[in-house]
Amino acid sequence: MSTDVGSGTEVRKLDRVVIRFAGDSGDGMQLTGDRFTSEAAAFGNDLATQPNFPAEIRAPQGTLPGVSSFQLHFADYDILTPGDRPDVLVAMNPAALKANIGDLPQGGILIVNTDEFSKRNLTKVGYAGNPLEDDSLAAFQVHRVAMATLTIGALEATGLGKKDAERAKNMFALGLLSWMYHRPVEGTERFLREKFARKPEIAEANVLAFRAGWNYGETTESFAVTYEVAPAKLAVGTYRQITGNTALAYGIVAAGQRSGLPVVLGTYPITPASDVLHELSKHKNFDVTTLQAEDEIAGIGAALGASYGGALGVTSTSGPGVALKSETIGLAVMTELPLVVIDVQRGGPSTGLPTKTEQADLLQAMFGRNGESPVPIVAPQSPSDCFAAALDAVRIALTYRTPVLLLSDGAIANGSEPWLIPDVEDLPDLSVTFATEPNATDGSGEFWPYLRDQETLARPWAVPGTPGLQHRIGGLEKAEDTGNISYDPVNHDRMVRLRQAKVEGVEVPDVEVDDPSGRARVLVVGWGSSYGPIGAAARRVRKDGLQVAHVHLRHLNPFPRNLGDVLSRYERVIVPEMNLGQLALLLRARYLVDAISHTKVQGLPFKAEELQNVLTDVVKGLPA
Amino acid sequence: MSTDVGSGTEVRKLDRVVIRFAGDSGDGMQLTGDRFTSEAAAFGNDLATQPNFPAEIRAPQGTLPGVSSFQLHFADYDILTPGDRPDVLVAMNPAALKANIGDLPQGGILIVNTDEFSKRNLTKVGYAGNPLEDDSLAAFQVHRVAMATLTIGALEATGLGKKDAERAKNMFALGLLSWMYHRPVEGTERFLREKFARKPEIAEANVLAFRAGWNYGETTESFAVTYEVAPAKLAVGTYRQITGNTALAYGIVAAGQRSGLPVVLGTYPITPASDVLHELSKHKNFDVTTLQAEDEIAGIGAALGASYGGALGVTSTSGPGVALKSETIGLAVMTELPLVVIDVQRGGPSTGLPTKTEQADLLQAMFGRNGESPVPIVAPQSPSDCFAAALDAVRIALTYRTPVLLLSDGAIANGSEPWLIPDVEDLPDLSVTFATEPNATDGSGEFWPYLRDQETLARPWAVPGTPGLQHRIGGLEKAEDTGNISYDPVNHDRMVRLRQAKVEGVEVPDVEVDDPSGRARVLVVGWGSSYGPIGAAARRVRKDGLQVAHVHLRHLNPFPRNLGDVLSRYERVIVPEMNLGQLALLLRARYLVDAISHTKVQGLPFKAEELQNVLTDVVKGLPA
Amino acid sequence: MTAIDLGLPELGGLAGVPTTDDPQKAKDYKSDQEVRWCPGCGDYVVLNAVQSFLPSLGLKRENIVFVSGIGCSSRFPYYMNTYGMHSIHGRAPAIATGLAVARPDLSVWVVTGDGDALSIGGNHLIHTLRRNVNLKILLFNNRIYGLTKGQYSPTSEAGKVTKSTPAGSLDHPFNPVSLALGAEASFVGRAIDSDRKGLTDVLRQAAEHRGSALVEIYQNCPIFNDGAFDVLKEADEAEKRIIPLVDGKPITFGASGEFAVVREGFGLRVAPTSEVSASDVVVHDASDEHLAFALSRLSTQDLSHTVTGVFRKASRPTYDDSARAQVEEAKAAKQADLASLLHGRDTWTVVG
Amino acid sequence: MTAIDLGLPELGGLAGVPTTDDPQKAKDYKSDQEVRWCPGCGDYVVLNAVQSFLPSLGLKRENIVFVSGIGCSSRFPYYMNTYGMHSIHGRAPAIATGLAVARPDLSVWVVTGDGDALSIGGNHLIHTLRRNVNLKILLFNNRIYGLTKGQYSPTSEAGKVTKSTPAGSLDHPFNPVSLALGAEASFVGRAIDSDRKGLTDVLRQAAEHRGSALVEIYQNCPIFNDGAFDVLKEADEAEKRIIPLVDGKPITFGASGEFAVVREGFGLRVAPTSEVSASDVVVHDASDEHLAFALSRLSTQDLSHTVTGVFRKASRPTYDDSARAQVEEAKAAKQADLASLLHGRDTWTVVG
Ligand SMILES: Cc1ncc(C[n+]2csc(CCOP(=O)(O)OP(=O)(O)O)c2C)c(N)n1
Ligand SMILES: Cc1ncc(C[n+]2csc(CCOP(=O)(O)OP(=O)(O)O)c2C)c(N)n1
Ligand code: SF4
Ligand code: SF4
Ligand SMILES: [Mg+2]
Ligand SMILES: [Mg+2]
Repeated sequence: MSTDVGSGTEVRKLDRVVIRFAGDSGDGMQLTGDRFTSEAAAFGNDLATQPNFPAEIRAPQGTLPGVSSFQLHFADYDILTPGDRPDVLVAMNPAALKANIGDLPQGGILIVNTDEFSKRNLTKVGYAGNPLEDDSLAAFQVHRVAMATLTIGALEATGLGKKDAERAKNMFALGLLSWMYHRPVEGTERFLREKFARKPEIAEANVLAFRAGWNYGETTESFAVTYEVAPAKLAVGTYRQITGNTALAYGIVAAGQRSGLPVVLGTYPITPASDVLHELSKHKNFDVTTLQAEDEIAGIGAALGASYGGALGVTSTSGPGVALKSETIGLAVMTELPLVVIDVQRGGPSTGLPTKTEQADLLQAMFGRNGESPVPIVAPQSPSDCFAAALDAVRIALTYRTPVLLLSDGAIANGSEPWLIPDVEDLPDLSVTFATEPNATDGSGEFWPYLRDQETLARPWAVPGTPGLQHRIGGLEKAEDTGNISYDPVNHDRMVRLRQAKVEGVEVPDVEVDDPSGRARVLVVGWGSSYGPIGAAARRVRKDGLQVAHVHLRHLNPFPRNLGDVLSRYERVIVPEMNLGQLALLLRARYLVDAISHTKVQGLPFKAEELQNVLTDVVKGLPA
Repeated sequence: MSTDVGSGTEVRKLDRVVIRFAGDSGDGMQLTGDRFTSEAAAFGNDLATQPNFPAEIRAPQGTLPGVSSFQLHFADYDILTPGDRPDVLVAMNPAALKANIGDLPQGGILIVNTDEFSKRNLTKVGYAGNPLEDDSLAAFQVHRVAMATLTIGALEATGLGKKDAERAKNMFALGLLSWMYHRPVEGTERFLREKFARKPEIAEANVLAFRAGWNYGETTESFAVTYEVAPAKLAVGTYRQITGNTALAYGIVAAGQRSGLPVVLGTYPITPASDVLHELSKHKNFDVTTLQAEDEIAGIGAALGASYGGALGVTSTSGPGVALKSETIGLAVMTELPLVVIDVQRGGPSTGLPTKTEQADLLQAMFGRNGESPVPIVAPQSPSDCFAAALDAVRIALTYRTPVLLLSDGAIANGSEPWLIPDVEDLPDLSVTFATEPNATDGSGEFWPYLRDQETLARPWAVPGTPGLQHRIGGLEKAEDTGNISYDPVNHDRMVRLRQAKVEGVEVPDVEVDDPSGRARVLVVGWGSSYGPIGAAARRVRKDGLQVAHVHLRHLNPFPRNLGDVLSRYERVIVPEMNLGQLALLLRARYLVDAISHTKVQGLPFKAEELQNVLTDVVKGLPA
Repeated sequence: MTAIDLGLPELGGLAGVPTTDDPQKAKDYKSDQEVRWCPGCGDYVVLNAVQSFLPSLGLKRENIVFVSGIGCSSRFPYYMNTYGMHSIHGRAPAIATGLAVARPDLSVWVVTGDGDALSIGGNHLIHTLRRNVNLKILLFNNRIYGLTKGQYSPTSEAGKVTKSTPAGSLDHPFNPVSLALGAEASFVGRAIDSDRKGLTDVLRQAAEHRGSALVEIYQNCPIFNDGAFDVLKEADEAEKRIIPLVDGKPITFGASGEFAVVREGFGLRVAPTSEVSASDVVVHDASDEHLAFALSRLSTQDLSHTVTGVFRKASRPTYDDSARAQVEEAKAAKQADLASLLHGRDTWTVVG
Repeated sequence: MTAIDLGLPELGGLAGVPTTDDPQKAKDYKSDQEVRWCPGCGDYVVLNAVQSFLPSLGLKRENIVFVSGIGCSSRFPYYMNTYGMHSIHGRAPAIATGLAVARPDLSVWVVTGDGDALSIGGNHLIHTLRRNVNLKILLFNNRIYGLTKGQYSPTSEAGKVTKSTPAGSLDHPFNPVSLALGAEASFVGRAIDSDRKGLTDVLRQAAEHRGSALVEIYQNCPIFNDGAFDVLKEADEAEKRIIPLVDGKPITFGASGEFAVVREGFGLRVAPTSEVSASDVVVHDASDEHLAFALSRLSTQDLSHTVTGVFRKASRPTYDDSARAQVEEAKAAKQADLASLLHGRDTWTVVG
C-alpha cells in the first residue's frame, strides 16, 4: 500500500481524503480551499466542499466567532458529501485550532501555523497554556510550521513589506498541502497570475509563497509520508466546479433561453440567497433583468407583474422572506400565473441562524398562506443538482401556470461539487404558447381567461398587448371559465378543488428506489441537501453487509405517483431531516405510514457516520 | 297541537322556527332581524342567527348582489345553529325572492312585499314573468302583502313624505311576523323610541308601521294560522344576545381586567375582523388602547412592542393579514413574549371571498412561518364561546410567554346567539408576575432572560424599567438560559426542541366526548364554528336511532392529551371541515388514524341536514 | 445618475406604446362588468373621465393596463375594457413596476386609494416615485377607508371620529403631495373628482410624462365621509379656495383672478391681487421643486386653500428605460452563449 | 388636531422618564457583550458617542430601551447596558411605537440603517414620523447594505457598482431629510460619525424633543463602501462642504465663515460671505418647514454641500401622549365596570 519516492518520503495511496483549512476570516481560507478544490478537480478526483463563514462580516481578528473554514473531500470514486470529519486540519491560529480540533479524529493530521500562538492570541480564545507545548494534542500527528515566518523569509527578496508578505501565508499552506497530496500546481500559479494581473508584485509574492510551501514539504524532513488519491472513474464528459447558488442562477438563465422568455428576477438581498441575485445580475446579455426591490413583497410583486406581462418571473429569498411573500404567493395561486419562488433555507425560526443551514421551511412552503392555496414544491439534492431543479421548477410553473416553490438550503447554496456540464441541446424545451384568440365555448366569441386546458388544468396565458383578449384578473374568487368575480358558493368550492387538482396533477417522475440488493426491509426517505449524507450512510451500511433502501424526493408537492406504493413495500420507513419532522408529517398524513423521524436541527448537515449508526440500529432492530 | 283563539286564527305550537328576512341592502333587513331576535330572546327562546351581507358596500339597488338577509332560528330547546333552511321567508323585492327562494322547502311560508314587483325590477334580476302571477311559487304558502303601500297608508297622518314613510316598511314586516309568532312587542317599541330619540317623528313613524304590520295580521283574514314557540328550558341565569366579534372583544377586555394588564391592540382593518377593533376602541376606560396601524405588520409589531413593555399585546386580522404577520409571529416565538393573534377566517386563497366564512387557515396558523416555529392554537365554537376562547388564549399567552393564534371565522364573527353572562368573579385569575430579581443559577448575580420555569418552560418576563435586569432579546438564536446570541449547533438544536416542548406542554383540558349512549362506533371530530351543525346533525342521527359520538376541539395545538386515546376507541373517524381537510391532515399525521374528511368550501356553514346524511351513511355503512 | 445617458427623458410617456388610427370612443373603454360602487360615489365620475379621456391618446386598447390594489377605488380595472389586475392591498405599484420593466410597449396605470397607497402601500409608492418607473398612479383620496366600511385613513384629519376612533383619531395626516415631493417624485398633480376638465388636463400631462406620475384625486365617499370636499364644490367657496396651476403662468385665482399667491419667507401666502404688485405674484414653474413643496404646504388639510393642477414635472431617466438599456447594452456587448456560460473558465474532461 | 389639547408639546422629550442622581459614566452603558463590527467601522464611533452622551441625561438606565431592526448597525442594542430588542428587518419603528404607547416612563431609541429604515422599513418610518411618536430614531447611513455584504441601498448614488449591480444601480436615491420632511417629521437632524461634538449636540436636541426625532448619521463602512464620506473628513474639503446649523444664527461656514447660504428663488445657494450683504445671509429657523426642505435639497448626494445639525424642530402633540390621554379621559369619564359591560343594555333572565 505504500511506496518510497526519491526524497525518502513514503507515498501512501488513499481512496479519499478530507482536508479542512481553518483560520481567521482575514486569512483567505476560502480562497485556499477553492484552489485546492480546483487542483483536485483538474486531477480528476471526485469531490465535494463545504465552506463555513462567521456570521459577522468581519468578526474581531483572532476570535472564535472570527474563524472561517473550508472543508473539502476528494476521492478516487464518486462521493456524496464534503465529509463528516477532516483527516487533515490546517489551523492558522489558536482560534482556528480551538474551534476545529474537536472534529479531528484520533490520529488525524494537524498542521499548525505556530507564528500566531502568542500568549495574547491564546488568551483571547481562552487557552490557559499553549496547546502546542503541552500534551493536549498528543492524539494527533502534529506538524508545527512557522508559516508566517517562512513566508516572510521567502518573500524577502521581493521587497514587499512584512505585512503584505505575511498575507501570502495561506498560499504557503496551499503549497505544502499540494506537495503532500501530489497535486498538480500549474493551475494555481496561472490562477494567481490572472487574479492579480493588475498587481504583478502581489501575484509574484503569492506564487513564491506557494512554491515555498511546496518546497518546505519537499526539503524538510518533517513530513515522512505523502499521499496519493487517484483520479475517480466518473461519467465521461466535461466537468466544472459549481456551487448551489450559481447552479441555481444558471438554471434560471437556461430556463429563460429554453423557454424563449425574458427573465425578470424581483428580489431583496438576504443570506444565504443573495448570491442568486449577484450571479443573475451578471447575465443581462441573456435577457435577464434583475430588480433589487425595496423589500421581499415588492420583489415578488415585480416578478408577478413581469409574469403577467409574459416574462419568466422569478423571486429569490430565504425563510423570513418567504413569510413576507406569502400573501403575494396567494395572489399568484389565484391569478394562476407562472412564478418561481426560490427559498434558500437557513436556520430559523425568526432571524435564527442566518448563515447556517436547515430544512425547516417545507411546511411553510406547503401551507404558509391563507385559504386553500396549493403550490408545487421542488427541492434540489446537491449543489450541482440546483441547475436541473431550477429547470424543473420553471417547467412546472410554465406548464401549469402556477407559482412553484424551490427549496434549496444553506448547505447546498455555498457547497460545491463537480458538475457534468449538460449539452445545451439536451436541455428540456420549455417553450410556451400565449393565447391569441378568443376561446369561449358558448359561441359568444369572448375570451375566457379561466377556461382550462383539459389535460393540465392550466388556464390560458394571455399577455397584455394581445388584441381582443382584454380581461381582468385579481385576488377575488373567479367564476369558472369566464374568470369574472364570483361569490357563488358552489363555484368557489369547485375552484378550490380545481386549483388543488391542478397541483396534484402536476406530472412528476416516479421515485427511483436505490436498493441494490433488492432485499432491504428498511427504507430511508429524504429530500433536499441530505441526499449526500443519507446516500453515503446507506453505502456504508451496505458495506457492512446490511441492506437499506433509499428514496430521495425531488418533488414534495405533489408526491410522485408511486411513492405510496414504494413506502408500503418496506417494514420500516425512516426519515432523516434537518427539522423536527416535516416531511415525515406529510408522509404520515398522506399514506398513514408510520414514518419514523430522525431529526437534527443544528444548522449543520448530517454526518454520514451519524446516519450510518441510525440506519444500522434500525436494520439490526428488525424482527428476524 | 293547535288551538283556536279569539280572532278565529288557529294557533299552532312549534318547537322551533327558522325565519329569514331578505331584501335590498337599503331595506334594513339586519335591523329587522336583530329586533326579532331580541323579541325572541326576551320571550325566553333559545336562538341563533346568521346575517348575510353583500360584498359591496352599496351594491346597486334591486340587484342580486345587493340582497341582504338575516336568518334566525328560535326554539323551545337549546339549539346549535341558525338553521339550514328557513321555514318562513320574507322577501322584500324580486331580487330577494330570486336569491333566496331556492332555500325555502316545499310547503314553506313565503311573505312577499308585492309593491316592488314592477316590470323593471323583475327584469333587473332576470325574471321573464312575474313569479307572483304565474304558478312558479305553487309549492309554497304564499302571502302577498303590499307592504310599502300599507305602510305609507298607515303613516299618512304623520305628514311624513312618501319616501320616508316607505322606509319604515321593514317595521311593518316585523310587526306582521311578531303577530304571527306571538312575540312580545314592548321591547321593540321602546327600542325604536330610543334609537331615534333625536328624531321623534321617525321614531313614531316606525312604531306606527310596526303596529300596522301587527294589526294587518290581526285584522285581515289572510293568515289562518299563527304559531307559538314556547320559551326554552335554558340554564338559569342572565342572558344577552352577542355576536362573535363582540364576545371576542369582551373576552380581551375581561382578560385585561383579570390579568391586571393594560391591553394594547395593534391592528389594521380587514373584513370580517374589523369589528373587534371597533368594539375594543369603545372601551378605553378599561385601560384598552387601540392602535390602527399603517398595515398588518405594524399592527402586530406595535402589539409585540407593547407586550415587551409589559402590556397584553393583541392583534386582530383575517387570513391575508396573518400571512403578512407571519414574520413577526416568528419573532414573538423567538423572543418568547405573550401575544394574542386573532384570525377571523374568511374565504381564501388570496383576497378570496372576503365576506364569506371558511376554516382554511388552520395549517397557516400551525406552519406559516420560517423554521420550526410552534404556536398554540385556540378556536371558539360559537359566537358566545368567543368570550371564553379569548380568555383561554390570553391564559396560554401569559402563562407560557408565547404568541397564541385564535382562530375565529366569518360565521361566528357576525352570527349571534344568547350568552349566559358569566359572573365576573368566576372568570379565571390571569394575574402575572414580572421578574424583579437576578436569577442566574451560577452565583454570578446576573439576570438570565431565558432561564425557564421548570414546569411551564416559560422564560421570565422582565419589563423595561426593572432595575438591574437590563437585557437584550431579538430574533437571532439565543443561548439557553443566558439568552445571549449563540451560533452553537447543539444549543440551537436544544432551543428548537425546548420551544417545541413548551408549546406541546401547554396545559389544555381533555376533550369531552359527546356520546350519550356510549355505544357509538363512529366518531365525528370538528373544530371551530362547525360545532353547531355537527352537534345538530349528531342529535338528528341519534333521533333516528343511530349512534354517533362527537368531539369538538377548542385546542388545535397542542391537542388534548386524551385525544389519541379517544380516536382509537372508534371504528370510523370522520372530520367535517370548511376546507380541504386540514384538521384531518394533522390527526392523520399525529395519530395515524384513518380520519375521513368531509369537506365543503362554499363560504357557508355546513347544514345540519347535510352532515346528518353524511353521518348516517357512515354509521349505516359500518360492518355488522 | 446612471452611467448610460440615453437621452431617454426626452421621450414622451407613451413612446413605444403602439397607436391606432381607428377612432375610439369612451364606450370602447367600458367593460361588460356592472359597475358596483355606491350611488353617488365619486369613483363613477373619475371612471367616466378616464374612459372619455383615453380615446384621445389613440393607443391600442390592448396595450393599456390598469393595475390596482384593494379598496373601493381599486375595483376600477374591472370596469375598463383594457387589460387589468385587481391585485392585493397596497402592492399595485410593485406589481406594475415588474410589468413596466418587462413591457415597454404598454401604458401602465395604477389605481389606488388613500389607504391602499399611503397606508399599507406607502413604501412601494415612495420607492416607485424615487425610481421614476414609467407608471401613471391615480390616487383616489376620499380620506377614509371605504371598502372596510369607514375607518379613518392616513389622509383623514386629526380628531376624526370613525368606527375605529370613536374618541377621534390621533394621527397627523399625510399631505400626499408633500410626501411625494420628499420622495423625489418627478411628477405630482392633483385634481378634484367633480372637475372633469381639470382632471382630464392633469391626466393628459401625466400620460405625456415619461416617469412616475402621481395624481391625487379628491374623491367623495357619500357613504362614509360624505361632503369631505364639498367646500371645493360650492361655487363661491370653491373660487376662494381652489388654486389652479398653469405652468409658466402667474398663480392667481378666484372668479376674476382676485386672489394671488405671493411669497412669504420660504413659503407662500394668498393675498388679494389688488394689494400686491404684479411682479410679486408667483409664476408657476413646475420644474422648481422648492416651489412645488411650498405649494403643497399651501394646500392645507382643512381645504382653506387647495392647489390643483401639476405641481411638479421634471425630466429624469426612468427606471424601466434604464433597466432595459442595461439589458440591451449587455446583449450588444456579449453574445448570449449558454454553453459557454455553463462551462465557465475552469473545466476538466473525463474521457472513457 | 386632536380634540384634547393637553398642552403636551410643551413637555420635554424625557418628561415622565425617571431620573437618578447617581453619577453615571460611559462605561455604565457598556454591556458585557463583545462588540463585533469590522475594524474601523463607523458604528464604533457612534456607539461610543452615545455611551458617552447618555450619562448626561441622568436617566435611570433601566428606563432606556434601544430597539433595532436588522443590519450591522442594528446590533447596537447588544452593546448597550440598557433594555433592548434586536427585532426584524425594517420593523423597529412599529415595535417601538407599541412600546412607547404602553410605557410613558421609558426613553425609547430606535437604531436602524439606510436599508432597514428606508428600504424595507420605509413605510413604518414615515408613519412614525407623521404620528410623531416620542421615539429617537438613529439612522446609520452608510449608503450600502453592510450585513448582507455589499448591495446598493436606497441612499446609494445612482450608477453604483455593487455585487447586485455590476452594471451600476439605476435608482435615484432618497434624500432621507427631504423624505422625512415630506412625511411631516417634527424633528430632523443630521450628523457625521466622526464628528463627536456635532453628533452629541444633535442627540441632545433629539432627546429633548417630544415627538419623533429622526437623526441621520453618516457612517463609514470601511468594508463595502469605504470612504463614502471621506470628503467630509478631510479638513480643507470639509470646511468647504459642511454647513452646520445653529437655530437663530445666520448660516455661514468655512474655516472662518467665508461661505454663506443665501436664497435663490425658492431654494438656497452658497456664496462667498464677502460677496453678499449680511442681511442676505439666511438665518436658520428650525421651525420653518420650507427652509428645512430647502436646506435638505442643498445637501446633495455628491456631498458638495452637507448640511448638519437640526434642520427642523416643531411642536406637535405626540401620538403616544394623545393615546394615553384618551385612555385617561375615558377612565375618568366612566368606571371600568366589567360586569356592566358584559351585560350591556338588553338582557333577560332565565329562572329555575
Ligand atoms: C392585507 C389586507 N389588509 C387589509 C385589507 C382590508 N382592506 C381592504 S381595502 C382597505 C382600505 C381601503 O381604503 P382606501 O385604499 O382608501 O380605498 P377606498 O375603499 O377608500 O377607495 C382595507 C383596510 C385587505 N384587503 N388586505
Ligand atoms: C426579512 C428580511 N429580509 C432581508 C434580510 C437581510 N438583510 C439583513 S440586514 C439587510 C440590509 C442591511 O442594510 P442597512 O440597513 O443599511 O444596515 P447596515 O448593515 O448597512 O448597517 C438585509 C437586506 C433580513 N434579515 N430579513
Ligand atoms: S363606500 Fe364610499 S368610496 Fe366606497 S363605493 Fe361607496 S361611496 Fe364609493
Ligand atoms: S460591513 Fe461595514 S457597516 Fe458592517 S460592521 Fe463591517 S464596516 Fe461596519
Ligand atoms: Mg379611501
Ligand atoms: Mg447600511
